Amino acid sequence: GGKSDKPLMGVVTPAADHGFTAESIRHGEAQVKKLAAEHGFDYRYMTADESGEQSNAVETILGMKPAVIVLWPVTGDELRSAAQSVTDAGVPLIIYDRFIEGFTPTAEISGDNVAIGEGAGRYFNNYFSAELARGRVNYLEFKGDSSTVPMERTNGFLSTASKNFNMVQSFVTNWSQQTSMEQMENYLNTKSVAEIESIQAIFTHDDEIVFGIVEALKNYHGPAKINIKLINGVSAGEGFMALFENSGLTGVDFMTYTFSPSMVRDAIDLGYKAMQGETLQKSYKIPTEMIDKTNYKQYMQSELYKVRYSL
Amino acid sequence: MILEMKNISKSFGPVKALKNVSFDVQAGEIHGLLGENGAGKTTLMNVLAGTFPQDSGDIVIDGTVIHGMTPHKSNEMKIRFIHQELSLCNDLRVYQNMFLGEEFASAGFVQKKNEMDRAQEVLDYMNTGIDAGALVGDLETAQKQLVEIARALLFKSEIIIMDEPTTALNTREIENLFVIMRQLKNEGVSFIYISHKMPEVFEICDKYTVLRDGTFIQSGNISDIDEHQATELLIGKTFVAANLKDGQPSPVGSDVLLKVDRLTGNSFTDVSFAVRKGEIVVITGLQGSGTDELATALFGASPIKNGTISTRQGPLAMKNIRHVMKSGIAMVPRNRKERGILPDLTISQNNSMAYFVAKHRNLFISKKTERERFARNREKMDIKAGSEYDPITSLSGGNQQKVILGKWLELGADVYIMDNPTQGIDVGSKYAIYKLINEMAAQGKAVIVFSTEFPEIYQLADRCLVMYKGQINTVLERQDLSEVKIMEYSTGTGREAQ
Amino acid sequence: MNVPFLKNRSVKDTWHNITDNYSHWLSFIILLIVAVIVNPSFLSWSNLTNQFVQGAVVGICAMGMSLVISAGMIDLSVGSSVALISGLGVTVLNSTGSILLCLLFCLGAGLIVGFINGILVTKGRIAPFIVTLATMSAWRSVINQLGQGGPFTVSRELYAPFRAIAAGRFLGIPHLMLFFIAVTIITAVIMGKTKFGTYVYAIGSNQQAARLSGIGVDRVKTLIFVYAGTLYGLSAFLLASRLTSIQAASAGNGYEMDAIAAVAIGGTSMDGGKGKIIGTFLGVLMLRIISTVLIMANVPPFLNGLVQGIIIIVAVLAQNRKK
Amino acid sequence: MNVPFLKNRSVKDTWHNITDNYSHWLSFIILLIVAVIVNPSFLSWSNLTNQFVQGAVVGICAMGMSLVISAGMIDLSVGSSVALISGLGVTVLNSTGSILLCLLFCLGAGLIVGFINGILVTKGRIAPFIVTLATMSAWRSVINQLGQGGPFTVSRELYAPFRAIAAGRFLGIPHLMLFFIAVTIITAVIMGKTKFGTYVYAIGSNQQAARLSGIGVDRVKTLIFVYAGTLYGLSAFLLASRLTSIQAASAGNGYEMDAIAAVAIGGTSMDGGKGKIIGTFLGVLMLRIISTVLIMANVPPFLNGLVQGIIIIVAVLAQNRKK
Ligand SMILES: Nc1ncnc2c1ncn2[C@@H]1O[C@H](COP(=O)(O)OP(=O)(O)OP(=O)(O)O)[C@@H](O)[C@H]1O
Ligand SMILES: Nc1ncnc2c1ncn2[C@@H]1O[C@H](COP(=O)(O)OP(=O)(O)OP(=O)(O)O)[C@@H](O)[C@H]1O
Ligand SMILES: [Mg+2]
Ligand SMILES: [Mg+2]
Repeated sequence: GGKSDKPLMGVVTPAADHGFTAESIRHGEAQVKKLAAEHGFDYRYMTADESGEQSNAVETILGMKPAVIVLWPVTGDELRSAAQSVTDAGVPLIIYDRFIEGFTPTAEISGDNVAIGEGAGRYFNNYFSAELARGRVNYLEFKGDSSTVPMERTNGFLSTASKNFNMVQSFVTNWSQQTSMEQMENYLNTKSVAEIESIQAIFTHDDEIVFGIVEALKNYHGPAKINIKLINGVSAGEGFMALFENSGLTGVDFMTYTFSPSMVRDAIDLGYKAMQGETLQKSYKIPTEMIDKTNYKQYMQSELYKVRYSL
Repeated sequence: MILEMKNISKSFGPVKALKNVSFDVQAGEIHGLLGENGAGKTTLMNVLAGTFPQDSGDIVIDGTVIHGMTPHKSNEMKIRFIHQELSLCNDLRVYQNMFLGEEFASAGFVQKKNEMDRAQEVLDYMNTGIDAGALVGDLETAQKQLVEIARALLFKSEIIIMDEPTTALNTREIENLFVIMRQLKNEGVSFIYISHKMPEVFEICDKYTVLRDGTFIQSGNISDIDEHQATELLIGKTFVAANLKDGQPSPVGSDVLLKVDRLTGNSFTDVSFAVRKGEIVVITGLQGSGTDELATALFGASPIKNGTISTRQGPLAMKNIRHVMKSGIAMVPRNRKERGILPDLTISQNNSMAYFVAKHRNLFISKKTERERFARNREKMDIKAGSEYDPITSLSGGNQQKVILGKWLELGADVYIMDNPTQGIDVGSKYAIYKLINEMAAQGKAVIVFSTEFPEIYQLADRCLVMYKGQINTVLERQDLSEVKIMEYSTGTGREAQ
Repeated sequence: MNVPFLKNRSVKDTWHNITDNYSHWLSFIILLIVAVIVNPSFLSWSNLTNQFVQGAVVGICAMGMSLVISAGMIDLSVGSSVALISGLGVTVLNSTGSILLCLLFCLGAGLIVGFINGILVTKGRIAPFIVTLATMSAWRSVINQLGQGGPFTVSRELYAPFRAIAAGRFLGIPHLMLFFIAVTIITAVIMGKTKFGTYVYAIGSNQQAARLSGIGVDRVKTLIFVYAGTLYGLSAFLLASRLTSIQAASAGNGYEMDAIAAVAIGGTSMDGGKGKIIGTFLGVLMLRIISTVLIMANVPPFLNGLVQGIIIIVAVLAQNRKK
Repeated sequence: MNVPFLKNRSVKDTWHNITDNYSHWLSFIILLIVAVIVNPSFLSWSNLTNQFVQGAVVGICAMGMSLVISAGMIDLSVGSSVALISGLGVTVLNSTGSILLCLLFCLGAGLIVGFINGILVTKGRIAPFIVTLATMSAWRSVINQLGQGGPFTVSRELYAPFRAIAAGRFLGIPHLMLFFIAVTIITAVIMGKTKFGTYVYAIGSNQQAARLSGIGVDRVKTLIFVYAGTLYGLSAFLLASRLTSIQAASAGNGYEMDAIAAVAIGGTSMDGGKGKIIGTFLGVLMLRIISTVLIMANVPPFLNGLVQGIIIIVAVLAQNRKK
């Protein structure tokens, strides 16, 4: 096809490497497609799993003279140079989910990862108030990976959680359910009964990680009594709702924060607004909500949940 | 089986390797296929065995035309092909190689014991002393060649093609082979025998066919011609062979260029000898006598447990091969395919490699110099090649060997170790190469030749060391050389008695 | 005088023979000792079986990879193939309600996936590296497209019986362990006792010689990929049962590297021609033991990779006897 | 009668010669045509230079990989080495404030990283696959540990001049393009015009024969890794300048596969012994063109991988002339 005269929106996101990114891509594409059809503009949607490649995609789209670019960086700072090329070219730039320190795009929009961590810390304090009063509470940490988002969640957690929480061991799961499952299985099969029984909570960065841990706990046939009382996730997806219904484990509570893949739609909407020449705020935070056994049924009736599973 | 090949043509790109060649073999005959290097012998046999298809012409077996020959099909038709270049799987055992493609199997399961027994039976029948369970990669070159031959004898065949089967073999092993060939011939098996060793051809063959430059020249009974006539037929001009050493003043000087003192390796012990300026020393022995490893050890390519090798500058540190080369020693290795050629590289690159390693000083390679370097060797040894930028694998076996020789001649070393240097080289060129080696000696170089071929030994040797079980059994001076003596000493005469 | 010398020799030869043929056992045992030192409870039955359970899914793929590598080829499409097949397998399971059909589907799909690799390599004359790089990329893309980012989750009614396949035990032995051992034995028999196995090694050792011996090289190569693909199918089935939910984007990620690493650490040469199935088996377990030791020793998570790298090098160095 | 026949023949031969020696050009041109059809503005100067800019960082690594593969080896540590060196390089830059020192550090670090691979391969007698698998894992781990999850970001004062290295132009030509072309030319000269280059091919072709020709096989192999490592260092330097911030966990992810793919698509045999530097150069550009075409044609994101896989297969099939 030749060149069209329609304005162009470029969207660049991470590639699908785990559930959250994959579902987000689907929402992002659906939204941009819908808006493009409704309002008669053209769009390019590109995913890449690494910053160099994302920079390439940004530059390629920039070469097509877009009216706006919506960028979800793999990691914020690494895209600074590419982002600067966009603003240097006078193209409005919406940045989603990550920040580029010291760089001001047209608008930023993100879920609030620090808030999620802080909220989890408070929830943990509350949940274990009795135990904390008595002494230390041991927990295991299962990280997503070593990028900024999980770091923000952990740092948020540490900033609010009681100093009596004692992290016994930390794992890097690369967001993989299978990895977290194997790590938990190994832990359960190699640690002493006393060690295993001392663990009361598990702090994680994602629902999928929780699924693996739950499977591992179900597979455990050893002599230790499992004293884990609370496991948290982030995302609040369908699978986690099923855990509230019936996790197959007794005496374990779950908690998660909404962090919907459909949030990327908001970023695309902002992109459209920028295309229309509307002035935007510099920064938008998409509120997140704590979900546990007390409110999950309500949540499943909410608009947020419905949009998430509308595709 | 009666085989006729009619008007076969085959080209490789611009090279016409075969032009309308016709050739036939009757049942129970041993048919010598003669020709210079690059005449098209191997190509003709490759067509027969289905390695690649002919461009035109027919293969007719017992009156029926065979279309679309493949290696598998030719195997099924009881045609066996012993390839000129070793083609064994080094990672497999001897018996597995022998049965490859035609296993004794039921429901896909290999009957290992049956195979081992049968393979061992053939190996023993041939008097090889090879264990059917050994890993082929651990065998010496001569043993590998014997395995290739044994492989052809495993099943009842009707035609056995032997493309230079004896290049690495000793007289005794060749005699063994001939005994077996004669027996099989009496049972109606036919052979196509390709060799550049005229005495062998005249000993074993009934018929001959001569090819020259891809064309058919002549066919007939071997009894109707003699060696000299045959040689002239295949080179297409008159040929005067004389003994190169007779009547020549000996150039042997008194300076010792290479001194080997109580050298011990994995398969040889306490080997001591010295080679003087202008001297050609031949070392010979049966497979298993340690000659294979001695050759590489002299060059720093096999581990030495004990002993020293010295040049005029004193004992060599044997740090690495390059240092040995820089000390003025060159080595033409045996087993061209495995140790000699760099198959993905061009003729020119192969030809220059040794020079690069030991002598090249400039930052860049000059195409012009490399071209001249090859032109020199091509002229010296009459190498049949198209462009020097063709891959070396496009050459016939003998021509590849000449390139390898040329590669080492370019080094201008003081001491030459030549391990089976004329493997696969045709009669005319061999003579030229013997002349070359004698000239090198006359120019003051020291030459050590590892050889098992008596005529070659006789053309070259000032002295001959005969190895037996890893030790020097005897040293024969030129005047004492005879085939019988060499054979006696290499089979242990004078040793077992002690 | 000769006799002691000879005796000496034969002792030395035997030792050489052992270190040569059983070198993978050597590094395996060293690792095992390290593991036990780090934590004596490593040797508990529950932990030992757990090593097999965790190794099974990748381990079954590694058996297929052994053939591929022994023939001098490579397969990068493992992880994507597993993701594709298990995602589709869950769909088949949910829609038919039959575990048997799901299993048959997985095996059949694996066979087809392998066949496609094989045909492209043999008929297309494209290097296995490129072919499987392309199919790696293609299958991941297909399953992502089909899943549209969402997971493939086993429906609630089928959850318990389907999960029991991977989670269950037979006479106290986990099913996954049995599957893994069975596949190992079958593969070892194929490679050690059949014509086909010999051909695989022959092709890896000297393809031209194999061809000249009348072996249908293309056919054998295709069969190798088909066998490997079928094992990926089995592996996909077991993975689905183990996770009961397959995330298209990440399932099976990195399996090819794990499988190749297991084969290589098990002493199979990457150049083809030689390889021991039992070596691959031990290689899979060694990788598992390394992971377990990292957890037992509470190595800081960011340093896991460094320690893992060092252990791999040391384990392989231990195999390389001095020449 | 003979003359027209001969003419015919030589035309055929010439054609064979072309398709044989220039087959990588063939698929390159086909791809270019596809790109132009998808979007005629592909041929604009800005877009063309952009292909080089985008290919440069991986492309420079691919030049090193060309040598490694031509010698019959492999290097999986590319991405992690780049991440390690560029992370540390940024630290050096920030603490010294000198771009030159940063460059020298990157080159030196690359040299050392390559040397470690080389020594382990040659003195340790470990297969390159395993060695570089281990170093891949180790370097990533080291830089993660040093960064503790955070990025290495160029300090504010140095940002503008440092970014200008990768972002700048000289006479209208982007610096990255110049770097890429320069490294290609140097590598092509080394491989085509020096004895070292000949040694590399010789080792890849027949290691035993190479050794018996006096080539110091271990020494050459080590040098190959050192050369490759130094190029990874250069590449890391340019990446740091291009991104101005290095995320330890993800920087350089997958570069090894891209580099290997470029080499393979460029017509270098994975078995070693042959290879054309210009082929790798075109291979890098082909991968770029494929990505660009995917964007231009607005292929649905989940289907990118499928389309990419198919294009790779077709491009390589186009190279394989019928025999
Ligand atoms: N694969 C090939 N590609 C190109 N040319 C080839 C190829 N194989 C053989 N030739 C050419 O065909 C001609 C015949 O070669 P062939 O190998 O049949 O000779 P030969 O009679 O067996 O010689 P020798 O005695 O040296 O083995 C030679 O000119 C050779 O260069
Ligand atoms: N054995 C070898 N294999 C490959 N390359 C080599 C070898 N030896 C040297 N080179 C390369 O060629 C260059 C030139 O070598 P040169 O002949 O000058 O070395 P040299 O000074 O004789 O070496 P040495 O001091 O080790 O004897 C060396 O610096 C090295 O880069
Ligand atoms: Mg021949
Ligand atoms: Mg020097």
